[in-house]
Amino acid sequence: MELRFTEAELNFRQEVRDFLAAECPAETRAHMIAGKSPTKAMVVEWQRKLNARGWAAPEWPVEHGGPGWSPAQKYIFREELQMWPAPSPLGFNINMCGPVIIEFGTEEQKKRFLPRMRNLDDWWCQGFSEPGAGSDLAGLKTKAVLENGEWVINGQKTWTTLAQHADWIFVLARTDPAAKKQEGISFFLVDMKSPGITVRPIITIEGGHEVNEVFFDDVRVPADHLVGEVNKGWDCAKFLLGNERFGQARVGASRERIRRLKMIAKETLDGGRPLIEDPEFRRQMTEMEIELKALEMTVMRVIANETKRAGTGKPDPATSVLKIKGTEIQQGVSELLMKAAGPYAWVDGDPDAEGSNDWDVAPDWAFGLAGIYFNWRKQSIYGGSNEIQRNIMAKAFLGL
Amino acid sequence: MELRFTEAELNFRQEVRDFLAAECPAETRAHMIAGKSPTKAMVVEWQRKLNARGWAAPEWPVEHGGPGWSPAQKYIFREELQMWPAPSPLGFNINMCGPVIIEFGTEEQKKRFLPRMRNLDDWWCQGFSEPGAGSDLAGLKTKAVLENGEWVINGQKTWTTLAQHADWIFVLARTDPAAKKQEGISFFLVDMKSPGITVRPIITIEGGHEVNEVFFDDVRVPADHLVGEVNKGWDCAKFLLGNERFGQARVGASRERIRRLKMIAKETLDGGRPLIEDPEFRRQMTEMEIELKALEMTVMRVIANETKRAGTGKPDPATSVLKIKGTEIQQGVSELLMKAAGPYAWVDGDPDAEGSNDWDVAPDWAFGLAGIYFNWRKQSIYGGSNEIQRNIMAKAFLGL
Amino acid sequence: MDFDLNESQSLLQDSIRKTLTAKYGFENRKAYMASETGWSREMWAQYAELGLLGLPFAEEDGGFGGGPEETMLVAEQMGRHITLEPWFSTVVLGGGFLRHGADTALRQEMVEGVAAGETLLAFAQTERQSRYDLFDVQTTAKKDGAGWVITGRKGMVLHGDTADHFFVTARVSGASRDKGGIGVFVVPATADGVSVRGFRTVDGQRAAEVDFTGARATHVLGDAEGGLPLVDRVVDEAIAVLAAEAIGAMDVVHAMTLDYMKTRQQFGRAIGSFQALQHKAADMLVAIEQSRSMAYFATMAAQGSDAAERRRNMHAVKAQIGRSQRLVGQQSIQLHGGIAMTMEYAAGHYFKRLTVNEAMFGDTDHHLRALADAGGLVQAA
Amino acid sequence: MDFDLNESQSLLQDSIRKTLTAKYGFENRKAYMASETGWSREMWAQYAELGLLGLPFAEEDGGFGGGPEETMLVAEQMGRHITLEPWFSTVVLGGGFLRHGADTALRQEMVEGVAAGETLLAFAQTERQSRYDLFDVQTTAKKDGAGWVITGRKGMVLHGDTADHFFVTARVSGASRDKGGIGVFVVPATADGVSVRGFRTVDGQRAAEVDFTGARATHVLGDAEGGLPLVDRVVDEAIAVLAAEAIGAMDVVHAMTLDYMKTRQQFGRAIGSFQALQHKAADMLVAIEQSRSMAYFATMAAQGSDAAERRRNMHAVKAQIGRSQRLVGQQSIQLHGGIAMTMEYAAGHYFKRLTVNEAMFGDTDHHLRALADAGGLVQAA
Repeated sequence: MELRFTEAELNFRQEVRDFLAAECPAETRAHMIAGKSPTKAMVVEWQRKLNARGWAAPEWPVEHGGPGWSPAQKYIFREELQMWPAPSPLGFNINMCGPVIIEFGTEEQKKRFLPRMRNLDDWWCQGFSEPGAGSDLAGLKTKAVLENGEWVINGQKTWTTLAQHADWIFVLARTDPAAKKQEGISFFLVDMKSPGITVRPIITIEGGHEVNEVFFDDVRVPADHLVGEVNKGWDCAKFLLGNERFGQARVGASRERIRRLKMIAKETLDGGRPLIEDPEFRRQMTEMEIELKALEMTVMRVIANETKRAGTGKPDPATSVLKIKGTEIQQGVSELLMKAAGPYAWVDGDPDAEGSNDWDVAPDWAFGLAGIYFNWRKQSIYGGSNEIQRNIMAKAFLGL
Repeated sequence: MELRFTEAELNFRQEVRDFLAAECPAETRAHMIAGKSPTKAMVVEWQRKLNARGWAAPEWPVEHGGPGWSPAQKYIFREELQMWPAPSPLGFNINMCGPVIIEFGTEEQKKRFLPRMRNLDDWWCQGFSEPGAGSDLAGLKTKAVLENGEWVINGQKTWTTLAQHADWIFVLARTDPAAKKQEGISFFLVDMKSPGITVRPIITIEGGHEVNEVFFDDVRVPADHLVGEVNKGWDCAKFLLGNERFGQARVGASRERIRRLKMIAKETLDGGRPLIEDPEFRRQMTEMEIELKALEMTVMRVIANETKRAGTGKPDPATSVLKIKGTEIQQGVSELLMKAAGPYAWVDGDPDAEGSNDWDVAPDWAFGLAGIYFNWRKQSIYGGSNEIQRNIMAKAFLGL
Repeated sequence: MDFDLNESQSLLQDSIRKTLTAKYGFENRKAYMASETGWSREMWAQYAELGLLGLPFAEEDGGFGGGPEETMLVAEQMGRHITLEPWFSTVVLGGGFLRHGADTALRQEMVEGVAAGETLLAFAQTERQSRYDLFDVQTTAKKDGAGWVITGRKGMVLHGDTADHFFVTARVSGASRDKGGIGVFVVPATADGVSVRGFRTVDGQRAAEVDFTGARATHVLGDAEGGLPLVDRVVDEAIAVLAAEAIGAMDVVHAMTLDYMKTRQQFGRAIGSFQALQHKAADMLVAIEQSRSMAYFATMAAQGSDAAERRRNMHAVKAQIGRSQRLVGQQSIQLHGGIAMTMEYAAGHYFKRLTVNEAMFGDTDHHLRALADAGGLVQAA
Repeated sequence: MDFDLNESQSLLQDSIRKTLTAKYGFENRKAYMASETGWSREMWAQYAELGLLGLPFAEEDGGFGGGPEETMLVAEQMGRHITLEPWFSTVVLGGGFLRHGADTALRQEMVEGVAAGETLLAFAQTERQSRYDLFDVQTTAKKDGAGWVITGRKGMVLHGDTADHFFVTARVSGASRDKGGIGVFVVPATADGVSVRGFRTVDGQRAAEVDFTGARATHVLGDAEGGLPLVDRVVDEAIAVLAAEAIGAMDVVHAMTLDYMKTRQQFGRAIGSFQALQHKAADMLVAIEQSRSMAYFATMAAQGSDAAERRRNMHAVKAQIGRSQRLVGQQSIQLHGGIAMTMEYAAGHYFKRLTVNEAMFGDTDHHLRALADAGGLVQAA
C-alpha cells in the first residue's frame, strides 16, 4: 500500500506545469478563468501545441501518437490542464471517436483519420442522442440503408455539442430495422459537408449556443466509412461510453472554480465585511472542498485499479461515484459562485459580445455567473443522468 | 380570506393554558420536559382530569361526550397540550378505536366502551401490524374463525405500542381466507385478559420498552365484539387511518422541543462560548423553525378545509405534507438536541431507573438525548413510512 | 381562519387569469421580451384597464382600496406567467412608498398616473458595497436651498430604464452602515444629473444602473434622516409579493413537469412511472405546499405593526420559500432532462425567474442568518 | 500509488477477520456486553495473541513495528464487528502517547504490558466546559517536589473504568483556553486521589468520569507546558483510526441493509425491487466509497509533519466521513423499517456506534467550522 505519488510522478506534474506556463496563451487562460468556454480558435491553437509536444492524445497507444503515460500521469495531466485552466484535448476526437477507430477501425481508417484528429485538422462531433432517445439511447430511430454501395442516412440527432464547429460527425444509425433494440445499429463516420446535412442551433437557457440539432436527409456515406461490423455499432457505442471513466469527475476544474470563488468572496462585501468571513458561506464552500478531496482520492483509487482490472471487464464500484459526485460538486460550486456575486449575478449577457449592454453595470467577475449556474444544470442530465447512474449502481454493484 | 385566529379562538387558547397551569401536575410536566414519556399513572391521572372538564375526547360528537369544538379549537387544544407539555388524550382510545365504534359500532358497544375509554378506565392498544404486514398492512395473516357463536383468533401482531399497559386491544383479523387481500378482514374488540393472549416486550435500540409482540393462541371472542359487518373490517381500518390528519404534524411538540434546545444551547459551551452563539448551530435551528412555521400554517389550511371537504372524501394535498414534514422536523430537532449535548449525550440509561449509573457523570439535561434521537427514527417509518407517503402523493395528487 | 376567496376576490382572480391566459402564453412572452422596451405596453394598458395598477391605493387617492390579499392574488397570477411588465417596481415598490411614505399632495400627484398606467416608478437602492443590506447607503443627499440634491450610483434598479420617477435611498448623515441618517427621495428620470444605463437581467426582466450626480429631488418622504423604517416596511410588503409570485411560478413549473413526466417515454414507459422520479415530484409538492402556507403567512405578517417581529417573520418567509423554490426550480429541470435546458421551452424560464426571485431583497442565506441573529421564531424556555 | 495490501498486510487482515468472524458474532457481542466488564477478557487475550496490541510499537520497545496502514486494517475489522474491548483507548490513544511522547524508560515500562494485554490505558481529556476543544483544560497540575499532582474532573473517559493508567491533560500555567501551559501526565488508577465512576455509553462501550484530587503523576510526557502538540498528534492519528472503524461499520450495515432489501417482501415483491429504495441504497454506496477514499487519505495525512496542514486534513476527514456515516446510519434504519429499531437486530447497534464515532473528538460541525476557519483545503487564487 502506497498512498502517495512517486517522485517521478511529482516531477511529471512539474513538467506539465512548466509547459502550461510556457505555452498556454495568457488570453486563453484569462478567458477560461472568467468562466467562458474557450473559442474554437483557442482550442485548435492549444491542441496543436499539445500535438507538437506529443501530448495531444494521452489515452492513445504510442503507435498512434499517444505519449505512453501511466494512468497516474494521465490523471496528473488532465487535472493540471483543468486547474490552470487550459482547454483539454478535444474530447470528441481524442476520447470518443479516436479510441473507437483504434479499437474497431480498419488500417485505412486509422491512417486517414487519427493523425488529423490529433492535430485537430478535423473537428469531430457526436451523433448519438435523438429526440426520442436520450437516457434510452438504444431507442434511436435514425436509419441507414445500403444503396449501390453507399449508405444513405435519414433521421435526426440532437444535443450535438459544437456541431457548428465540426468537420466530421460519428453517427449511430439503425441498419437492421427488424433487429432487437441494441442489435441492428451501426457506427458511421460522416463528413459534415455532405449534402443533406443541416445543423440547427439549440440555444440553451443561459443564451449560449453549445448544442445543435443535426438533420440527415438522404445523406450518402461511402461504405468504408462504417466502423467495425455492420449491425455491431452498439459495441462501439458501449466501448466509447465505457471509456468515460474520469471525464466527469473534473477534480482539477472544480479546484480551479473554488479558487475563483475564494477570490470573488474576498472582493464581495456581505454585511459590510468580505463575504469570505461569513461562517455560513465558508461552511458551504468547505463542504465542497471536503467532498472534492474525497473525490480526488476516489479517482486515484480507480486509476490504481485500472491496470489490475484491465480485461476483466469488471467495473470498480468507485467508478460510479465519479459521475454523481463530480457533477454534484461542480453544480454546487457554480451555485456558490452565483450566490457570491449577489444581485450583480443577474446581469445578462457577455461583456465581450457585439452590441452588448454597457458592462460597467456590474463588477467584471460577476458576468456570466448565473449563466454558468443555469448551464451546468446539464451536468446531472447528460452522459447518463444521475438517476440512470443510480439505476446502474443498484443493478451492477448492489444486486438489487 | 381571514388568515388570523378570531378573538374567541384566542380566548379559548387562554382558557386551555389556564387549565394546564391549574391542573397539569408539575411532576408530569417536568418529566416530559426532560424528554421522557409520561408514565401510565401520569397519563391516566391527566386523562381523568380532562374527562372531568369535558375535554377528554376532542374529536367525538357531543352526544358521546365530545366538547363540540370547531376544528380550530381542536387544533389549539392539541398544540397547547404538546407545548406545555402535558400528555395528549390517549390516542388508542380517543383517536383510533373510539371513532370506529362511534361510526361502525352497535348501540350496545357504544354504551359499554365509550365512557370507559374517555375516562381511561380501559387502556386500549392497536392490533394491526404483523411481522409480514407492515407497509403492506392488508397482507395480514391473523385469522378468526367462528365456532359455536364465538370467534377464535390465532396469529401474531407486532409493534403493539404500550400493550403492556392495555386492558383491551382492537384487532384486524382475516375472517374469509378465500377473499382477496383487503376483503375478508374483520375488526374485533378483544379483552387483553382473555386466555391465549401473550404479550412479549420488544426493546427498542435506545433501551426502551414501548412496543410489543402480541400472540393470539385460540383466543375466544364473543360474537358481539365484532365491529361493523363481518369481512368489512378494512372499512374500519381505512376510516381509522384516515382520521390521522394531524397526528404526526405535532407542531406544538416540536415547538416545545425547540424551546428546550435553546435552553440547552445557552447552557452548553462550544469554543468557549455558549453554543447558541455559534452561527452554524443557529442556522440549523432556524431552518427547523422556519419549516415549523410553514407546517403550522399548513395545518391551519387543512383545518380550514376540513368542514368544506367533509363528506367529499377528497383529501387535501396539504394533508400529505403533514406526515412527511412533521416527522422530518421532529427528527431534525432530536438530532440537534443530541448534537447540542456533545460528548455528554453518550451516557446511556435513565437517571431515575433503579440501579442505574451514578448520574453525576453528565449534566442533567443531557440524559436520554441520544436515546430520543435513536428512538425517533421510528417516526419516518411507522404510520405509513415516508416513502409510502410519497407513493400515495404520486398517485393521489400528482396523477403519476 | 378562512383561506377562501370572497366574491370580489374571486372575480378579481378570474379576470386576471383570463386575461393572462389569453395574452400571456409563452410565445406572447417571447415577443414582449424581444420588443424595444423588453415588455408589453399593450399588456400594461390592459393591467390598467383591469384596475390592477390602482388596486392597492386608497380610493380617496384614486385607487381601488384593495388589501394585501388582493395584491397576493395578482402577484400569484403574475408569477404563473412570469410577466415582464414593471408591475412589481411601479405598483408594489413605488406604490408602497406612495402609500406608506407620501403626503397627500404627492399621492394626489402620482397615484392617478400610476393607476392609469401612465407613470412608471422604480426603487433605486442597491449599491456596489451594499449587497442585501437596506441600510448600507453611501449615496448622499445634501440640503440645497429648500430641497435636496442626490449624488451616488445605484445598481440593479429594477425597470430603472423606463421609470419616470425614482425612489432613491440616500444618506443625509452618519456612516455608510448607520441605520439612522437615511432618507427616501423622489427624483424624476428627466432631472439633470440623472443618467441611466439599462440592461436585461438573466430572467428576462429589465433593470438599470442609475447615476445621480447632484440630481435634484422633488420630494423627500417624511423624515429625511429617519427613512429606514419606511424602506423596511415597503420591502417587507414586497417580500410577501415575491412570495406569492414564487408560488405562482412553482405551481406552473411543477404542473409542466408532471405533464412532461406523463408523456415522455423512455425504456418503453412514461418516465412518470418510475418511482424514484415520482418521489422527487412528491418532494416538490411538499416544498410547494409548505411555501404556499408561508405565502399566506407572509401576506398576514407583512402588515404587522411590531417592526422587529414583522422583520423576523419576513426573514422566515424569504428563507423558507427560498429553499423551496431552489429545490423546485432545479428539480423541474432535472426531471425534464435536456428539453428544459433550451431557450425554446418554458420550464427553463421559470427556473430562471425563481432563481432571481429567490435572491431579490436578500437570498435564503441572508435571511436565514438575519433570523438566526434576531433570535429565531420560537422563544427560548 | 498503490492501494493493495502487501503479503504481510493480507496475512494480518486475514487473521483478524477469521478470529472476529468466529468469535464476534452478534450473539457473542451481546454476551460480552452483558459481562461484568462490559467487554471480553477472552477476546482481549486473543488480540494480544494475534499481536494486535503490540502492533504499532517499535520492535525495540517490545512491539511489532506496524505502520499506520496496519493499524488502519485492524481498525476496519474492529469497526466491522463494532467491538467493545479497550483497543482504541489502550493501543491507539494510550499507545499514541507512549510512541510519540514517552521516553525510553516509560516505553520500556509499559509497552510490554500493553502488548501482552496486561496493561490497560485511557485518555482523560474531556471536561464539562471543553466540549471538543483539546486545549480547553481547567484540570491543574502543580509541581510538588520532583513530581506533579493533578486536580480536576475528567468526563467521558473511554474505558476509564478498567484502565490501569490515565494519560491526563492538565494545566500548568495560563488561562482555561490557552494553547500553552498544558502538559500530559501519567496517573495510575490506583493512585491516591483518583476516583472513578464507570458507566455504559449509548453504543455499548464503557466509559467513566474520573476525579483527580491531588493525585500524584508518575510521569510527565516531555515539556510540561508544551504538551498540546503531542495531544494534537495523538488525536490526529486517532481520527484516522476512527475513520477506518467507520468504514468497517458502514460496509457491514450497508451489506445488511441490502440483504434485507432482497428478502423482505411487501406488496408481493422484495422491497429491494422498488426504485426509490434502490436509489437510496445507491446514495449510501456513494457516501461509503467517498468515505473509504477519505479513510485512505486519513491514514496518509495523519503522518504529516506540518502540524497545521495535518490538522486541516484531519478536519476534512472527520467532516466528510461524519456526514457520510450519519447518512448511512440513518438510511440503513429507514430502509430496514421497524425491525432495525429493535435491540435484537444488529443494524441499530451499528447505527449507534456510527453516531458516537461521528462525534468522537469533534463532530462534523466542529470540524467543518475548524477547517473553514483555517482557510479550507484549496488555496485562493
